[in-house]
Amino acid sequence: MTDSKKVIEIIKVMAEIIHENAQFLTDLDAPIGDNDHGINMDRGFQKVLSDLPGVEKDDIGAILKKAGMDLVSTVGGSSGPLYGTAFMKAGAAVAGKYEINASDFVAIMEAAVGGVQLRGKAEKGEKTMIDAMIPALEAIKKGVSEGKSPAAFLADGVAAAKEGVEYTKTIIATKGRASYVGERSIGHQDPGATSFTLLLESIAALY
Amino acid sequence: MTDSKKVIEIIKVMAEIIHENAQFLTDLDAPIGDNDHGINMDRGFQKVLSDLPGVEKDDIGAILKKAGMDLVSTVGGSSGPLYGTAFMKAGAAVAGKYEINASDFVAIMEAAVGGVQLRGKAEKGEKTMIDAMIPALEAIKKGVSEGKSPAAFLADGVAAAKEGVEYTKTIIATKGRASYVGERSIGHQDPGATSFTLLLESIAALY
Amino acid sequence: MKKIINEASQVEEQMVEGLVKAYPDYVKRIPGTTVVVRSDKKTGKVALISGGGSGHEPAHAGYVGKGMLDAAVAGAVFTSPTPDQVFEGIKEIATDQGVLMVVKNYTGDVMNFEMAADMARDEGIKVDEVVVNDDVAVDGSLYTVGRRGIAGTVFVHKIAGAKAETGASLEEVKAVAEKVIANVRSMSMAITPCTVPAAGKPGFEIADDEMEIGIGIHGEPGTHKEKMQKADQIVDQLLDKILADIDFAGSEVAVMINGCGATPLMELFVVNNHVSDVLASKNIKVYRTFVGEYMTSLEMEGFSISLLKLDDEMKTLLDATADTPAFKKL
Amino acid sequence: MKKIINEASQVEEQMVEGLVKAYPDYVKRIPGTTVVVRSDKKTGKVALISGGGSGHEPAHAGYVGKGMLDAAVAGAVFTSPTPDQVFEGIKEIATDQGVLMVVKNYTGDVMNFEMAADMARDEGIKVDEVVVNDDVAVDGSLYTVGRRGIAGTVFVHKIAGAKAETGASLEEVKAVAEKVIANVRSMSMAITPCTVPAAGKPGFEIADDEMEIGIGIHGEPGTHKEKMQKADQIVDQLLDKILADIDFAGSEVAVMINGCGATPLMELFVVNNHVSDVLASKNIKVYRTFVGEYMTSLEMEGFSISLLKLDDEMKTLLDATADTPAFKKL
Ligand SMILES: Nc1ncnc2c1ncn2[C@@H]1O[C@H](COP(=O)(O)OP(=O)(O)O)[C@@H](O)[C@H]1O
Ligand SMILES: Nc1ncnc2c1ncn2[C@@H]1O[C@H](COP(=O)(O)OP(=O)(O)O)[C@@H](O)[C@H]1O
Ligand SMILES: [Mg+2]
Ligand SMILES: [Mg+2]
Ligand SMILES: [Mg+2]
Ligand SMILES: [Mg+2]
Repeated sequence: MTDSKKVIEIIKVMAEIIHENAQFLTDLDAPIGDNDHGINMDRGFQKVLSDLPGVEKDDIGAILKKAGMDLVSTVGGSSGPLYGTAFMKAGAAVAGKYEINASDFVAIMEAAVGGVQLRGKAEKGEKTMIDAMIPALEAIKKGVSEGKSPAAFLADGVAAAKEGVEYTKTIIATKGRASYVGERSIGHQDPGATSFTLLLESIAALY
Repeated sequence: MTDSKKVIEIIKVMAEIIHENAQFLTDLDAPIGDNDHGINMDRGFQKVLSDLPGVEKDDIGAILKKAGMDLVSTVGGSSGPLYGTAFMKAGAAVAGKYEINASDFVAIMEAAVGGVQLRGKAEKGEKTMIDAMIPALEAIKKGVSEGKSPAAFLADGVAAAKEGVEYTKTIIATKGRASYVGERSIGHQDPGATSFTLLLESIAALY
Repeated sequence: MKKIINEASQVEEQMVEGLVKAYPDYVKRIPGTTVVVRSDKKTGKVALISGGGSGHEPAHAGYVGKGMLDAAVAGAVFTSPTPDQVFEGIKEIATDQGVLMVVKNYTGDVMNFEMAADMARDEGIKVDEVVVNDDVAVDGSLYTVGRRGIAGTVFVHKIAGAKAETGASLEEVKAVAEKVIANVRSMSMAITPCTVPAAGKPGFEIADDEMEIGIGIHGEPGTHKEKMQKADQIVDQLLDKILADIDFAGSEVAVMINGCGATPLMELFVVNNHVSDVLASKNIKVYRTFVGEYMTSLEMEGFSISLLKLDDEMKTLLDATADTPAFKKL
Repeated sequence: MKKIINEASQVEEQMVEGLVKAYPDYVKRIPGTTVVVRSDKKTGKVALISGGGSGHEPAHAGYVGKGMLDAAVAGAVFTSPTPDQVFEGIKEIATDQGVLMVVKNYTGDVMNFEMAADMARDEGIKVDEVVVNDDVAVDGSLYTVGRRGIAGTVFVHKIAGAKAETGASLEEVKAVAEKVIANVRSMSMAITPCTVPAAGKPGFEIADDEMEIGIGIHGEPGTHKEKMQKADQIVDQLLDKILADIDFAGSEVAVMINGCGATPLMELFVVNNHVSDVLASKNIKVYRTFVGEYMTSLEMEGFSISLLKLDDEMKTLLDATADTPAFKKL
């Protein structure tokens, strides 16, 4: 499905899409958070981008791990440790591999979601990125098990993530900063769920 | 021309007119001063007003002196010592008198202007209350020397004071707070010259 | 956005530089980091580290010095610092007695500091932490993330810092820090929002006759909006919530009236006037009062009230000598 | 006008009350006045009194205490106090060594303080005065009222206060105060106006892309408006004026970066970062730096830079112990 080179390409697209949406993500964070999610993510992915030349020859596991470490050390806030851990765990899941297939991709996604839950202890329904990640993971798993093409199962994943984002509008946050505004969080979509969806779209864009 | 009772009445009118014009005087002080002249004057004349019952039986000199002391102890800023001294010196000029005539009134005005100049060291043309006071004093003196009625020479005084106020619009301040804004003071009338004119109008209103 | 800055992207860097250049006798920067440490490392005591996003000045770097913190780590504006930065700070200040991290209870802060602690433990450094959660605006029982840490954190710095200075063990310093945390409660309000430089627009909008009650310290909206009220009524509302959370009656307290950044000191004193009267009327004795800017949110206009219920140990430690750029006690 | 106050007419009263209730161990109020004095009268030394309008908090009451002022007199907001109030203060603190008045150079302040001095002299009290005029925005030669007194006044309080504490004579304390005045220069700018509570509207209007240069401390407009610039350029402009007024090259200076009331401390540090660099480049050695709110104008957003050229005596006195609510030196 994917080699190291393509992973590098995907990460470039991620950085680009996050950069383009930085203001949008920050604006989403204003009413229910602290007005910085896009700024944080953009800072992180710019660092990841600038470090790509150094890992171009590495295996996919190493590339993802480096991205995770960069995110941990530049994003800060909640999303830094969460996305950072997600990428690092994803890297560990495919350590040493220069080429991955669909079931490796499922392993990556499972490791990423597991990493976020390990750090953040959020379940579905708490209005976090988890509400986009878990549905996306399930849709991708289903698609892969049905033998769908990467383009098809990634599209399923994106659709599920987007539904997850919509769902976050309907619920009260009980994790993260949005929990502080209580009922006022209803009607607003979660910035982290949104950024996750953008990242997944970045992958899908290359299939 | 005037007995103690009438002086009391005049001071009441002064307090009323200053109160009505407090916002106006403060607004005049904003562009070239510190946005407080009306507040200061109003605070002072309200105190003078509240102390009038205690001096009703006194001579005119004592009434004016008490007003001056009240102004000194409540107005603050520049106008407090200036108007306070003006009233105190005016009181000294007619000490012991229960009834004053036109030439006493001239003495009162001369003492008041002298008091302001003693304290503030301003000459004509420095954009202060002096620019209304000196023309008014001269007009009143002239009127009295021509044997005009109080109503007539007071009207002359008011007209001259108003011209003085107009004149302050055309000059750069070299005394008081307005001097700090330099050229920017041009086009604005002096708050203190304006309040003096209102006080003189308060006297004229009762003749 | 009108701010006295250069590029928005340089603001954290230039702030840290401006601070260490102002107070070289107190603090220095670990080169290549946003970590500020005491200019003379103090050994033979537990070392204290705290931090958080920038934009809360003088917190936290202003509290580095004798009797308070050994290091402060600054993240981007309102964004918790990253683990590697915290780790650099821990390494620099670590003593044989160990390191105590004073963390404010935010998901991001807790995760980043704990990751740093893991890194330090891997290198054999003894690290422990306390998590400050003094803000009664957000109820700990309803929302699983619990109460936030706000201005009351400064009392933890002061008292735990004084305890560490006595040469107490990590366990003892941690215990007194936790005692402060258990006994301090705060609540905030604001009448204007603030603007993260890199975001370029305010965190919330608010009408000319409205205020936000229960705000945090990151420019985020509060628990609810209300019609603007007089200072005394606002104080009553905040104090009601604080006093409902712990029973302060009959005890001695330290009071902090903290300005959020743009509040005139005059208004903070007007606030303290009523706070003082209300406490007296409820038989709560004020032992010490602190009025000023201790934990700000950029140019937000508003204030928080913190009450710390004191015992003899905390009184002694609160009164102990402290000499830092932003908090001094003779 | 959105302010955290009760009635606008009560704001000065409640501010003074809130302050003395916050710091009873430092200060008390002379009943029936707006005069704040040291809670324990210090005899055997020259007594220092200062004051001015309210709205400059922590000036001046925040500087009453050991090593600085013995009394501070607060007028209405931005309005010089009246002679009777100043007189009450003088009477209360007067010692055999005499009283020094530290007056800022405004027509109103000078007249009111001098009237008070006359009243005190009539009662046989030895009183002298110094008039602070550090503001280079307004040129002393062009306008006969001379330069204004602004944040540099705090250096006069500190250094003359320390001198008085040594038991020096009135002549000696006055001499060192005048030395400070001769060697201190300041300049301010603002990006927002402020609103006198009783006036209800701001002292000037300013566009979103403009700043006022050369403002005073009473919310009055400055010498001119300009397009908003970056912090470093603003610093260059203010420093140019200050450095043109006295030759500081080769000397040691104390620096004060003073916030006008609503300026985030973060921005003041960004300012200090460049001030520090410029001074270094001009061979001016920074001996001490003070960054914070020392002489404010309600909720105005802006800052002033003050430079004081030091000699050995001033250095020693600047570093002497001070213990007041708003200025402490260990
Ligand atoms: N415990 C958690 N588990 C999973 N995701 C979380 C958790 N807490 C916060 N998040 C995510 O982090 C996002 C906010 O990220 P960001 O704004 O960068 O951090 P901060 O809240 O520290 O400012 C939220 O929108 C949410 O999706
Ligand atoms: N030296 C002076 N001589 C005469 N009048 C003066 C002098 N200085 C100021 N004034 C008057 O005082 C007025 C300002 O009064 P006010 O606003 O109450 O005091 P302040 O300037 O202290 O705020 C000015 O408009 C001017 O007329
Ligand atoms: Mg955020
Ligand atoms: Mg005025
Ligand atoms: Mg954040
Ligand atoms: Mg005034």
